[in-house]
Amino acid sequence: MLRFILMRLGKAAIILIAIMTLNFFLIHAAPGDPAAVMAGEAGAADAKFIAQLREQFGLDKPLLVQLGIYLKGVLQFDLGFSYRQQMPVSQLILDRLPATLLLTMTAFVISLLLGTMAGVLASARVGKWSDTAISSLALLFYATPLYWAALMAVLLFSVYFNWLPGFGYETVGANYTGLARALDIGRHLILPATTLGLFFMAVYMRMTRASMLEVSQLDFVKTARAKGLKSSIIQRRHIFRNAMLPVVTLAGLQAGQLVGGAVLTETVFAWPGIGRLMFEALAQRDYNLLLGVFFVSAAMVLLFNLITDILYRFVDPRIRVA
Amino acid sequence: MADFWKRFSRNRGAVIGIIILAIVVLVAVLAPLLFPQSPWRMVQRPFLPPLAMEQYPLGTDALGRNVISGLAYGAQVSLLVGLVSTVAALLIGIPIGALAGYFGGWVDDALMRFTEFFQTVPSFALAIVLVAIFEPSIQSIIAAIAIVSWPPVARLVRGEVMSLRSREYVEAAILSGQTNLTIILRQVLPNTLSPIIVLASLMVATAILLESSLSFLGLGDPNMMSWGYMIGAARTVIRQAWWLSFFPGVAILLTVLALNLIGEGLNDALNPRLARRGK
Amino acid sequence: EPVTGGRANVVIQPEPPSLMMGLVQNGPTQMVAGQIYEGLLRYDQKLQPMPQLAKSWDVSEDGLTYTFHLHDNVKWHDGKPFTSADVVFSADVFLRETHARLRTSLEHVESITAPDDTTVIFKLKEPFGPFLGIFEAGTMPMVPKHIYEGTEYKSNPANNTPIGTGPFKFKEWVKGSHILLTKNEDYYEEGKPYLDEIYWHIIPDAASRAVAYETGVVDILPGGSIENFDVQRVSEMENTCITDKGWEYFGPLSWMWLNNREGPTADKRFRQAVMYAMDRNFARDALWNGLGKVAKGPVSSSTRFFSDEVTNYDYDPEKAKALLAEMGYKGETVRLLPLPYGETWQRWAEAVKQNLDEVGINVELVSTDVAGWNQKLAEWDYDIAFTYLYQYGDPALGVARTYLSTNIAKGSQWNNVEGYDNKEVDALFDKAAVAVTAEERQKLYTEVQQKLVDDVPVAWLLELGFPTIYRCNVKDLVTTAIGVNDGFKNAYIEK
Amino acid sequence: MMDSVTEPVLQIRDLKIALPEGADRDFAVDGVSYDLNAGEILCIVGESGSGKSMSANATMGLLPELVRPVGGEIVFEGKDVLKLSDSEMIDLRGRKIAMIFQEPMSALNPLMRVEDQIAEVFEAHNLLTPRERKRRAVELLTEVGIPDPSKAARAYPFQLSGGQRQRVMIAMALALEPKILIADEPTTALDVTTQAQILELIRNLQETHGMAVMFITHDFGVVAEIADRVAVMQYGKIVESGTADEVLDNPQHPYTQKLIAAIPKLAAEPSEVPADKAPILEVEGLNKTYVTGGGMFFSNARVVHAVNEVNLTLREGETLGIVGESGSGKSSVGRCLVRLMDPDSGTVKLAGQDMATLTGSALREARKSIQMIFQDPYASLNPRSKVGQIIAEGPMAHGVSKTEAYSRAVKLLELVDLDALAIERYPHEFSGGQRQRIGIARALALEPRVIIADEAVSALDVSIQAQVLDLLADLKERLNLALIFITHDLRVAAQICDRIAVMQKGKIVEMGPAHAIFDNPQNAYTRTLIEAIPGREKELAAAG
Ligand SMILES: Nc1ncnc2c1ncn2[C@@H]1O[C@H](COP(=O)(O)OP(=O)(O)OP(=O)(O)O)[C@@H](O)[C@H]1O
Ligand SMILES: Nc1ncnc2c1ncn2[C@@H]1O[C@H](COP(=O)(O)OP(=O)(O)OP(=O)(O)O)[C@@H](O)[C@H]1O
Ligand SMILES: [Mg+2]
Ligand SMILES: [Mg+2]
Repeated sequence: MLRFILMRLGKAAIILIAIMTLNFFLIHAAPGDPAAVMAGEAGAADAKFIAQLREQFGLDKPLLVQLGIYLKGVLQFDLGFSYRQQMPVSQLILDRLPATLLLTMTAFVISLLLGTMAGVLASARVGKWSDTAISSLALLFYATPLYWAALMAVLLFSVYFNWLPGFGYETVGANYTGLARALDIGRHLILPATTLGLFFMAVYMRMTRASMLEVSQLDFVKTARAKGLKSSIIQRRHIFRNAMLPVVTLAGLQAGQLVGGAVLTETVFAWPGIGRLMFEALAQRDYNLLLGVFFVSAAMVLLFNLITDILYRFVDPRIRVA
Repeated sequence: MADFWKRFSRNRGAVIGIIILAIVVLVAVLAPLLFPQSPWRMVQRPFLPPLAMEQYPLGTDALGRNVISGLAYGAQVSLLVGLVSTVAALLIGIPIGALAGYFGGWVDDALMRFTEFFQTVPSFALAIVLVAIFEPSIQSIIAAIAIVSWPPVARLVRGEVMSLRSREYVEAAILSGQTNLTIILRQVLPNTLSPIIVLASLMVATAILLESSLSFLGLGDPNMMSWGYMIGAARTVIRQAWWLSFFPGVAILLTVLALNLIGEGLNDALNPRLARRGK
Repeated sequence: EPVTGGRANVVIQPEPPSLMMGLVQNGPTQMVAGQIYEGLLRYDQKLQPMPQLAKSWDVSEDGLTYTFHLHDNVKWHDGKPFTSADVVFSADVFLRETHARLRTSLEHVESITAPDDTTVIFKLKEPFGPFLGIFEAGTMPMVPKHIYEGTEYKSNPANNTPIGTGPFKFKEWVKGSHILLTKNEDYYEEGKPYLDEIYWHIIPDAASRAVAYETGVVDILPGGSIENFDVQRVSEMENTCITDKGWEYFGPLSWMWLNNREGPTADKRFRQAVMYAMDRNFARDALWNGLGKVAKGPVSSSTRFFSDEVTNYDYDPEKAKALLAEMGYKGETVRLLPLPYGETWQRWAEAVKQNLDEVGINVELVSTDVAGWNQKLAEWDYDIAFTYLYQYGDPALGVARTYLSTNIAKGSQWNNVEGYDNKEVDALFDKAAVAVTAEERQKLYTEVQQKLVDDVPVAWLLELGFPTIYRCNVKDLVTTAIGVNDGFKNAYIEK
Repeated sequence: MMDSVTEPVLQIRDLKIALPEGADRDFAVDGVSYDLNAGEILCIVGESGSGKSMSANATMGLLPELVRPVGGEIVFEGKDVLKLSDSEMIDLRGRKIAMIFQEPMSALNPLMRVEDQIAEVFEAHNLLTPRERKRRAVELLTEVGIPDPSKAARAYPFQLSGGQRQRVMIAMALALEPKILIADEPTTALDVTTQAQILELIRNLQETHGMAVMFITHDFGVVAEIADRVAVMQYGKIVESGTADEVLDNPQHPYTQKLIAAIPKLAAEPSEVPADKAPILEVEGLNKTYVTGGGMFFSNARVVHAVNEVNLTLREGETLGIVGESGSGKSSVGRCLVRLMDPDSGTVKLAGQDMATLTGSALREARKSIQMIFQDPYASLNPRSKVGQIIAEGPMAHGVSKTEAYSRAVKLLELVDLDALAIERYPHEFSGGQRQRIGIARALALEPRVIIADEAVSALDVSIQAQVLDLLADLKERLNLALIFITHDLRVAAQICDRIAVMQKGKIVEMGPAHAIFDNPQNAYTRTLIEAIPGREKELAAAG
């Protein structure tokens, strides 16, 4: 097992370097550069000034040399410096990462739990009205544009009812500590996490339902029934566990995308996360920062691929030995 | 085929989906006849509420443009984006998946690593980057959506092809002297069609949502009236003019819903195991 | 009577990249860091200089020597004393390297010297009319010599904990969330500031910012923080005041670059047709909520030496069509670049496109993000492009740069981007900059305004109004020509 | 044991089971009545789809969705099972009536250990403590004769062979000593030797536990081997029933007669081996080894020597049978011969030309003369191609014009007794036997000289199987084909082959004329194989 993990990590490192190289060229293909953007913001700049900035940022070197410098840094666990924000990229990312992870993990867990639960419920009552209701609701969640739902949620719960804070990570300036702070953050989390979770909840629900129905047709379920097991036990022990295999795959895929997957939600809810950081970095052509975010995101994806595989081995004995 | 339609039409949801989609398509096609004036034209005072004037049943927007005309023309763009990007994604994903699945070995390995790359950057983020690089225009948006949505196609096709590859009829085709290309095209791919069709119907829906999300972030084609654009533009005035985001929102919702229902209907109709049940 | 104590909650948009005002001078940086850093002078809303770090100043008869007398009890936020050496370092060394706008103005300066700890002398090469106008915090912020001298300015870690002399000190910055400034207890002006702390809330979505004000999370919405469409609704709320003052120094003027080099826009008649085709009153009312003024010409009405004795371009599509017919415009497509700064600008471009369509001009909108927009302008790759620029109170500082033929150069979008080349105009601007008396300057600037308005090198749109919205119990917030940017020095909250 | 005076433990009266709309007929089971007596084995026989499983499933209350009993009753212990409440039914299952299924591969939950799956039976009926359950599980596994039962208990299903899995199923069914055991084709998926073992096991257990067994099968050999009484089903009805001897020896109903007549006779006719004919296929030193699992550096890979130094010669017009139990490497040899798979070493000479060295178009050309008929008539035809296209594709790939290829296809269809109109239809519109004919027509389309038939009739019902075998024999005669006939069914081999090669673990252990192999097997393995043929003893007894 350990050897398996080490092998996979080694492979992942190589893939990561390839990915970063591709990303590097991708990002540099975009028009404009950070020097022009920064000069622009100063409200005045001549060509000489901009050239001076470029030199400072190392943008005057040939692209391949820049790539070499960047990759060398990455190999030494240095993601470079953001000249625009005047901070090391790693620090900028680490500052934002917790907020994003909190948001996306919460949404992830909510959607996974509620989605599979609803899916199981619907599959147990397939054809009945509760199945129709759950399925329709899921379809609705799936089809509603995320940002629209987000705006509506803010209007409803934040402005009209004033129940929940509509934006931000915590009550700024309240200086809560300990439990009070956790509760405060929790309140801020509700709206964004729910809106973000809706879509995936729908996806998990549908997948679970379909998978449960599929598995329930398999022969071993008939065997279980022939043993005289109660249908609740059959559902849980036989159908559910087997039906979860594809869901685990999907969940692994989603978990990997958690880092950058919440641009819209973070924007609407003023959530100080990585998604927004990435969007801003892109707008300002903050190359190092953008690459850094991509790096972290790619690393997350690869990590979660690995975790999924390990999990799979855990769930499915067939893979464990093969 | 007739059998298929019979099965399909047994699914009430799918029929509703088809009807909704037909209406949307009709509106999109007939938009220039229904509303001869450009949807960008400022025709009345801004923020005219719905039903206030007969000619403008859904009101006007922040510049006094006719909302219902925008919806009709928006249907064109949204459907165009949805369909073309899906077709493009299929055109990329199917060959890659088919080659990887059919030949296996290092071909498979290389193609799958390549596919993985597109999945390491979150798809929405990648779409944003691509649109920013190529500058927002209908072509670049379609391209970006296609580029971020083909990997699942490739994976699906690969899986299907791998399982079909060892089917006896494929081996029979090999023995009968057909070339690999013929076998892939004639024996293998046609049999992966049903899961692809089902996936495609969902991808059209996702593409419409993706375009609208891009538009929302200001990365839409400024010369094209789309539903996403309408919602994005209405965001800032959501408080004084609810109808500006409501109607396009509902339009997106209905279309996506319709495509989903159709997809599910196809899924059921094409699934032999489910075919026998349900009336 | 001013009340001591309390906290201000303010919206800041977008999040500033940095608070080190000597290095970064974009809008949000100036607004937050304007409370931390100070210049030698401030300006009232008539653009008259007021003391700041300099308690008084003299100008020699010939207009070549400016002597500033500094307060003697000023301390940096880290406790080190502020002296004339800091002024010389800031102006002559630091900002000459980092401050793009100031370094152009400083080209008129022969030398900067400090005869003693509280005196600084600027010697000019030749008279420069607007010289007294370059000493506010955003234009010439004082930076601490003891921290920056001999270091790599851009990557100095101290940039993250800015040290200034201003009424507020930097306390914390949670990226993406908020910035906290606290009262400078050792401030050199007795009793000031009144507030204990300022929270700057970072909220990226405009609608959410309005919600933040409505739900009482923030009390102050500086100009431009919420979409114009929301201004009326929000300003009608209880206990809410609104002012469009505090932008006099900037005099933001919007216009469309018209590429004078090639295409239909190279023809003066086409450019005039564009002016007639646009319904600028509609744009102001529908898009800017009725705030701001339709621009007369290149000089904003709040800027010195403004003149309205120029040709009027009222909305007149017929005249536009006639001009187009006369020049023989055959419907070539022109590319229009909107300003990528939010919804209002996007809508405005759509409205203009529609206006132009109606007189028969074929317009294609070309969408870009900020970086692409910068690049396209710097490379002159456009036909028509929206922009707005500040005037800094004096045509020599903020107007001439756009029209001087000597300022035509690729690679920057802050010069003569349109490629307008008129030697007469050049000469008038040059003379006016070095003329000593105000009357003389007025005469020259009036003439140049008339010439420019006839030639339409760019299509002027509106003098923009960026209203500040705040709870009425916040007092004395906007008292100077730069408004909120240095407003918290005097502001207090009535209980 | 054959005293039929015992009380019936289960009485089925006028059972009627309705199928959902759109099924091939209205009633899966239509007015069926029979009794199951204590301590007897009742075999239900009949071809596929005749409703055998349905009546069994109804007894367990395990009918598929939408399939409903609409009439009659099933009386067990004085109560009508069809009217039991859900909880009564659950109580009945496993404890009073137990069931085992056909497919040992999929009938066990792949994610659960064997012992847990057995323990579940006790759990379902709230018996024993968890520890005792595990202990009983091991005891049961011992009883059904699994080697190393305590290890097998800890195993997951995929770690067991098919026969072992079926034993686990049986252990599970026996756990609570039920009164009735229903076995739905429990040996169909197993190879002969394993099948014989399982049948013996069931027989023994039935005797020791005194259960009544309802045994469903379509194989009359199995019936002969195990049955006390027999009921024959056709189209949802019982057409004949009686003791095993009555039905097998003296069938009354024409359908039964037809079925029994279709059973291939075990004795091989001594056929004249055409020794003078030239060899068309010569195989020498063929080897193939599979390595599965194991990445680059780690985990121990599974190595299977599937083909081990195989030598063969096939003459024109000759039929060579390859027999052997499952996994002995029969298919692997076949696939190496047509180069669907590359052998590791050895030569395959087709009419003197070495196939192994060919690639690309030369290989395609050479393959024209060696074609294959596949096992599964469902999987071997592309469901999306019309029959005409399926047959014409091959010639067209070799440059025959479309019209020519299609007219040839029509002729071939006639040759295999199908209507010319069939070219316009899709495979799913044909029955299994007809599809197998289409497969044969396809193989003939390229006018091959050698045909390899890999289990070409194994998936067919006996009656259809007989038709196809006849057809093959006829075609072989008419077209002077050489045939390699791969099968695990020795009866079939006996009927059609001139010579037979017996394979075990990748090696040919014995090869010779068919009658010689059957009458006088030299090799010990061959002997076990022949002894394992179900119904053999009875047949011998009848013959002798
Ligand atoms: N799940 C189902 N839904 C609807 N019809 C079914 C279902 N399963 C079987 N049938 C139909 O019921 C009839 C009897 O099927 P049954 O399974 O009892 O046949 P069988 O004799 O066991 O055949 P086999 O030997 O192939 O197992 C057939 O016509 C079949 O098509
Ligand atoms: N593709 C493969 N990869 C790995 N092992 C294989 C492969 N195909 C067959 N085997 C193994 O090789 C051995 C011989 O297989 P083969 O299919 O030739 O047997 P067979 O005699 O045809 O059996 P059956 O009667 O079940 O069809 C078996 O142990 C099998 O598990
Ligand atoms: Mg059956
Ligand atoms: Mg085989």
